[in-house]
Amino acid sequence: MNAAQPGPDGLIDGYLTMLRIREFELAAIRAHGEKLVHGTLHPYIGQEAIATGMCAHLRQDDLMLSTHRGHGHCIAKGAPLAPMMSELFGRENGLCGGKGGSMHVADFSVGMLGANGVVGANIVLAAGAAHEVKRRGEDRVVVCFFGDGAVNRGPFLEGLNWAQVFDLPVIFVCEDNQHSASTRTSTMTGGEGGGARARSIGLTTIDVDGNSLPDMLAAGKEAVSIVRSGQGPVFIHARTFRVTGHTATDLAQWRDTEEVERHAAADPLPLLRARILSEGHREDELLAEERRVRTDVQLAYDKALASALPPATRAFEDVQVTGNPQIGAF
Amino acid sequence: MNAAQPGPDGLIDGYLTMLRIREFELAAIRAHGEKLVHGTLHPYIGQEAIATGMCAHLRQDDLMLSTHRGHGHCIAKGAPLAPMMSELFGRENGLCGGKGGSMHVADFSVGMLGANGVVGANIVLAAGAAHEVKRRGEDRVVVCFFGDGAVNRGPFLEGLNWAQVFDLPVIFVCEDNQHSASTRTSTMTGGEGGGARARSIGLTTIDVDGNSLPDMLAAGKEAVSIVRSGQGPVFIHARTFRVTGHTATDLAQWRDTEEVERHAAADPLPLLRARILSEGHREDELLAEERRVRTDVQLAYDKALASALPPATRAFEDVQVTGNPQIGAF
Amino acid sequence: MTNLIAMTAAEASTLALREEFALDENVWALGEDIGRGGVFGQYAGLQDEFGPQRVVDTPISEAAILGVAVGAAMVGSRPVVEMRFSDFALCAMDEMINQAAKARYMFGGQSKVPIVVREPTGLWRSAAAQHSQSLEAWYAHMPGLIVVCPSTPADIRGLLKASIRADDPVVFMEPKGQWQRTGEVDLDDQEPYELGKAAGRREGDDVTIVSWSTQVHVALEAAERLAEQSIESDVIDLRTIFPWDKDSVSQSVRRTGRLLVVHEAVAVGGFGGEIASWISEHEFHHLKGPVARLGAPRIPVGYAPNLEDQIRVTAENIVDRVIRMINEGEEETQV
Amino acid sequence: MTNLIAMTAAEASTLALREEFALDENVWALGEDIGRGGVFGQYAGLQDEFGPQRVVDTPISEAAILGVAVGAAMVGSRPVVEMRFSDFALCAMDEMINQAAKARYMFGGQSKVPIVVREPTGLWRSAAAQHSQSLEAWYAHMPGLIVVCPSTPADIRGLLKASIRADDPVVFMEPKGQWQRTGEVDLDDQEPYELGKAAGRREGDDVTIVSWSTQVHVALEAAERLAEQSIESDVIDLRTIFPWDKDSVSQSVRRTGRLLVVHEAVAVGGFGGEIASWISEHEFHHLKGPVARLGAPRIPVGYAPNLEDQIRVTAENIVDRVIRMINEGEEETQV
Ligand SMILES: Cc1ncc(C[n+]2csc(CCOP(=O)(O)OP(=O)(O)O)c2C)c(N)n1
Ligand SMILES: Cc1ncc(C[n+]2csc(CCOP(=O)(O)OP(=O)(O)O)c2C)c(N)n1
Ligand SMILES: [Mg+2]
Ligand SMILES: [Mg+2]
Repeated sequence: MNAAQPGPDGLIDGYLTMLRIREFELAAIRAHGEKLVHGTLHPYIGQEAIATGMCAHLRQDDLMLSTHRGHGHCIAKGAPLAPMMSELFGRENGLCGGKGGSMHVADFSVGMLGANGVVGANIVLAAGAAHEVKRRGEDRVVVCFFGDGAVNRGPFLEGLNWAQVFDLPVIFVCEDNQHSASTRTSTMTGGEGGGARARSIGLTTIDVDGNSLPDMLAAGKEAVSIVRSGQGPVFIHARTFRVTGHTATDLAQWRDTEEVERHAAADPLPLLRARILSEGHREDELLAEERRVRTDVQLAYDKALASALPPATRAFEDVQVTGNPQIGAF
Repeated sequence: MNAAQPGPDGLIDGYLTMLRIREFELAAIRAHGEKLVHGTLHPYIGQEAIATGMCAHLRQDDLMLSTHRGHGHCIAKGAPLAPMMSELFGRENGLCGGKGGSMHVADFSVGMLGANGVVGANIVLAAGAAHEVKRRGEDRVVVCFFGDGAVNRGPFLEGLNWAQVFDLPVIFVCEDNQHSASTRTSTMTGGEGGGARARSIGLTTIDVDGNSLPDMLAAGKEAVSIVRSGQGPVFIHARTFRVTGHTATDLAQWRDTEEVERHAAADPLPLLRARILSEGHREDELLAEERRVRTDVQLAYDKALASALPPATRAFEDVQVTGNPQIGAF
Repeated sequence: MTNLIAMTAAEASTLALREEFALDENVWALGEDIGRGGVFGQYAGLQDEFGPQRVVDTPISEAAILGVAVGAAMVGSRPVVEMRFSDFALCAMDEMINQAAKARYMFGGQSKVPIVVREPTGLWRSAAAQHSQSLEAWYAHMPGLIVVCPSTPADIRGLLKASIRADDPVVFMEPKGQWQRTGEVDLDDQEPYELGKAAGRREGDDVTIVSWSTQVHVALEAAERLAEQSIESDVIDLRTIFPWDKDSVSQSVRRTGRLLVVHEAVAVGGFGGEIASWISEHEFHHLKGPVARLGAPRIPVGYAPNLEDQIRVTAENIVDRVIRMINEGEEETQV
Repeated sequence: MTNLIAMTAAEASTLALREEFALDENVWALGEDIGRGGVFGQYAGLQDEFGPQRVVDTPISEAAILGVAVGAAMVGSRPVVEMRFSDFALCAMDEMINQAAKARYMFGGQSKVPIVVREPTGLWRSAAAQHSQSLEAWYAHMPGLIVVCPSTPADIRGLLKASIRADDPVVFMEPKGQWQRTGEVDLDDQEPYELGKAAGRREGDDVTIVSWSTQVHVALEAAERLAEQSIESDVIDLRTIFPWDKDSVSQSVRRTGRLLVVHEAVAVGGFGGEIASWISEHEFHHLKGPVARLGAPRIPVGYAPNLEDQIRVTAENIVDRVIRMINEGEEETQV
């Protein structure tokens, strides 16, 4: 269990992981405004408890597949901040050498098998990773995060059915933030959503308040214990809210301010902080730890900024082994 | 209501439609053996009550989308036998001019919008047809047949969800013959199958014995009355059995003979015939009507056999309006 | 009479839709988030104007979005399908290829599928490998499909209108990097443009440069630079990839004797190969030297801006290639 | 030492799988109905021999079949994916293109996806429009993919083994019409064949005919007939479409001065265009006349046998085209 992976009951470790994610996202958004981060950025702000509570129970050799909104998953799984930030900056020492960026951030060394730019596509890949884990007779667990919008894509059905039929060690975590881009997901979803669908396919399903770290820790613990002991796939429906717009530049002004304010008030970070203090933790200690997190993130930012761009010739590497193009070949 | 579309309560009309389908299939299988029908042929034998009971309640301007196993649907919707048989023979006067064959048989003039060679693909097309019917404010109904194997394909989820979200006038009929090609479908399906999945998406669901014409007539009636009155989509789960192999040449010898025999004994045609006679219908009259059906099918066969192949130049027609290739152009 | 006004490609798109929506009740649009204008503003205001039955927001269900359009087209309407990024159309390939493209043929002409599948295409500010592809060559290879690759606001308007009125499935691929480029559009000319007709963007007798989509603008920049060296380029914007305007290209090549085909898509297996080999075969004796092609290397699109740049065919690349073509020809005659 | 025995393509397939399964536990196969041998018997007996964990029957879920293979490959195995008909791979195009082909690149080399996606391809006794397509050109255009189009039982065995051992995603397209064709296979030569190497099937100095898959056999038939007229053809079976063996083709063309590319796929936008334009560009001065291509017309495949025949490039078509190429050349030199 490394620093980024707090013990199952460690609210403070969890809080600090959540803060790390939050601060990372804020720094990334700032860098996006500064044109240091390119392309499209989907912040994880407000959903930090989900990745944190889930990943707290994972070993480093457990596997995870993520989405377009993947920074939080990546951090919670234990990826180091500086190479992550470098990746967002498109630098040579980024996790993917600058080839992937925000939407394809990955760190295979900690079992983070990639963010994915195609909604729902990671669900079938996760079933595949779990299929292989089981084929090998290993006790690793695979976790697959996706949004409430993904439950309307075909691979949702195909992947869940596959996991159930082959009785695979995979946890599907639907982060129901109630939105998909500029759409209220409920208006586009028949029936009661992901959980009901998962149940109809035969999966064990857990419904949880994704804004509560303690609840998420409990749900994650239950899911991992079911799955690691070979009792088949689990589906977690985690209710949350997308505090920001869809992307770093989206203001999502069409949303009801009352609703946004109500949910902002349910921001998991300050609530958890208050709870931790109310349980007797000393504020000065917490402040010191918070400072450390902020320093880590600032260091990651500074390091990324100071890092070199990849040499242009790198564009011609890692395409394929057989038939890789020569540098400069058209 | 034409000859092929018996009144909702007409068991005799229904029986004769079922017999028409059965005899057509037997003739087609024979012709396939004689190398008059080409490619792959998927017989509908044993499932005749489903198409018949469902289509009995349809108007000619109602619409239907079918599968690789589509002859029965086509006949029940009212397509004439001779042009159908000609299509299977690949003749000029076939329903599709010999271009489609068994897997693409269609008769748009009776609302039969095509068999489909891709499992599950017709589900999203049917949602589209229904979407347009509703957009126009018409009271037409769309029926979409598919097999139990199709419930594991992505378009099943996407099409059903679409129909539910947009509250469309479409009836999905899952013909659960327990097999998909050489696979027992239950071994590949998580949960309780199509019906449970449809319910989880919010659809009204009807479960019915697809081998019983009276039951299918009742289910079809209920579904059409719900859908035509604008109360949204309906899913019918019709239990049946695939008496033959997957194709005309597949012996499916891997199947348990006990099971095959048990289901052959549940063949809907002789059972229905016995019931009709037991209800007082005169056998000599029935025999006369049965002879007429057999004569019709034989006539269709003879006509197809006597028909010309399409001129080869037809291969270059109907590709597209803009950019259609010239005859002989490579 | 003309009434030219400058507008962006996105505005030209909404203009075309507004005009066609007003003319024909059977025209409607469907796609994710188009009610709030679409990713690039290409549907801005249309849902307010025509209502949610004409501008339909959808679930994230690409297979259904395309499949529903096919089914609806078979029942008589003319749906405009928004795929958001051409890359996501890969989630609906069965619907596009096995259903839309083949229905007319398989059913012996009983059916038609007049849909427009809009696929914003190509590079767009570090969008990386899954949001940057140019796959027009795939569709051009597929019987039943028309493929349109417009490069200017006026063409987006005129060709989108034509695509909506066409009785075939049309893949309409707007260059993602060009949505905010402005160009003049003639408000009074409401006629659709003819599909399959190229546009001459510049005249010259030394070399023919054939291109489409974003690369047309790069080719024109290169042509400017070449003109400074007294090399005059005939720049042809193909506009429609299938059917493509063989006559225009042939006529130009007969005059110039040299052809360079340039596109943003990967060169290997790109549609440039079709044009190059067709012209090589049919105009062989008019060619002063081999037909040349420029396109992307056969690599996925990288995220870091300088990696992404390796995909781009630049004006400099074009200038160099043309000069080499001309020099090679000269060497040849000198020998 | 050789130990040649005659076997069908289907038998060669099971032989290759059996050999690779025995060598490497990480090799396994998945697809619909393969436990009972697969549609063409190309998995016959393997589930009995290696068990249902190595030969995995699947739901009808093409997106999952391919996606699961990608995920499993990322975790270290080498899945052989059965798509049944190449047409159904269209139901898994996102998984193939956006996931399998790009993973290595997007993730900066952290990942590899060593899968073999088997796509039985081409015409097969009136299978009609949705079961007959030849889409190799699509994959050849796509960075990250290897594309193999074998024509004989020995190649199916040797190239399937190589594809399984390759560290890239391979699209392996067996010609559907050839499953029952027999050919000699050397049981003792268990080495995989090299990917990217063409095979010379016949030698000649008058014309180079490049082909692959089913059309190789047609080209050889044409070459026989041409030989009767003292025209000697150099027939090259490309075997791998990407990477394709430029050296072999170039060397042959330098000798013959004439190139005809023949494939079953639609000619417009087919991979023949790539070969033709590449050779036209790079061997221009060795060419006695324009490179010619033969392929299917741009029409869907019809059901009636005589309509289906319109897709086929026949030996007669090839003979005619070659004779025309040679006559045109002669006219030229005579003038
Ligand atoms: C197949 C596909 N369709 C559309 C998109 C564009 N898109 C990116 S994120 C997104 C919304 C996803 O919503 P949800 O799954 O709820 O995730 P969230 O953004 O809320 O985290 C959409 C439509 C995509 N990336 N992939
Ligand atoms: C997408 C797709 N995958 C595979 C096939 C091959 N195939 C044709 S029919 C069939 C079985 C279908 O089973 P089911 O849906 O139960 O219909 P049934 O044949 O029992 O009527 C399969 C796998 C196909 N046509 N399309
Ligand atoms: Mg969401
Ligand atoms: Mg079935």
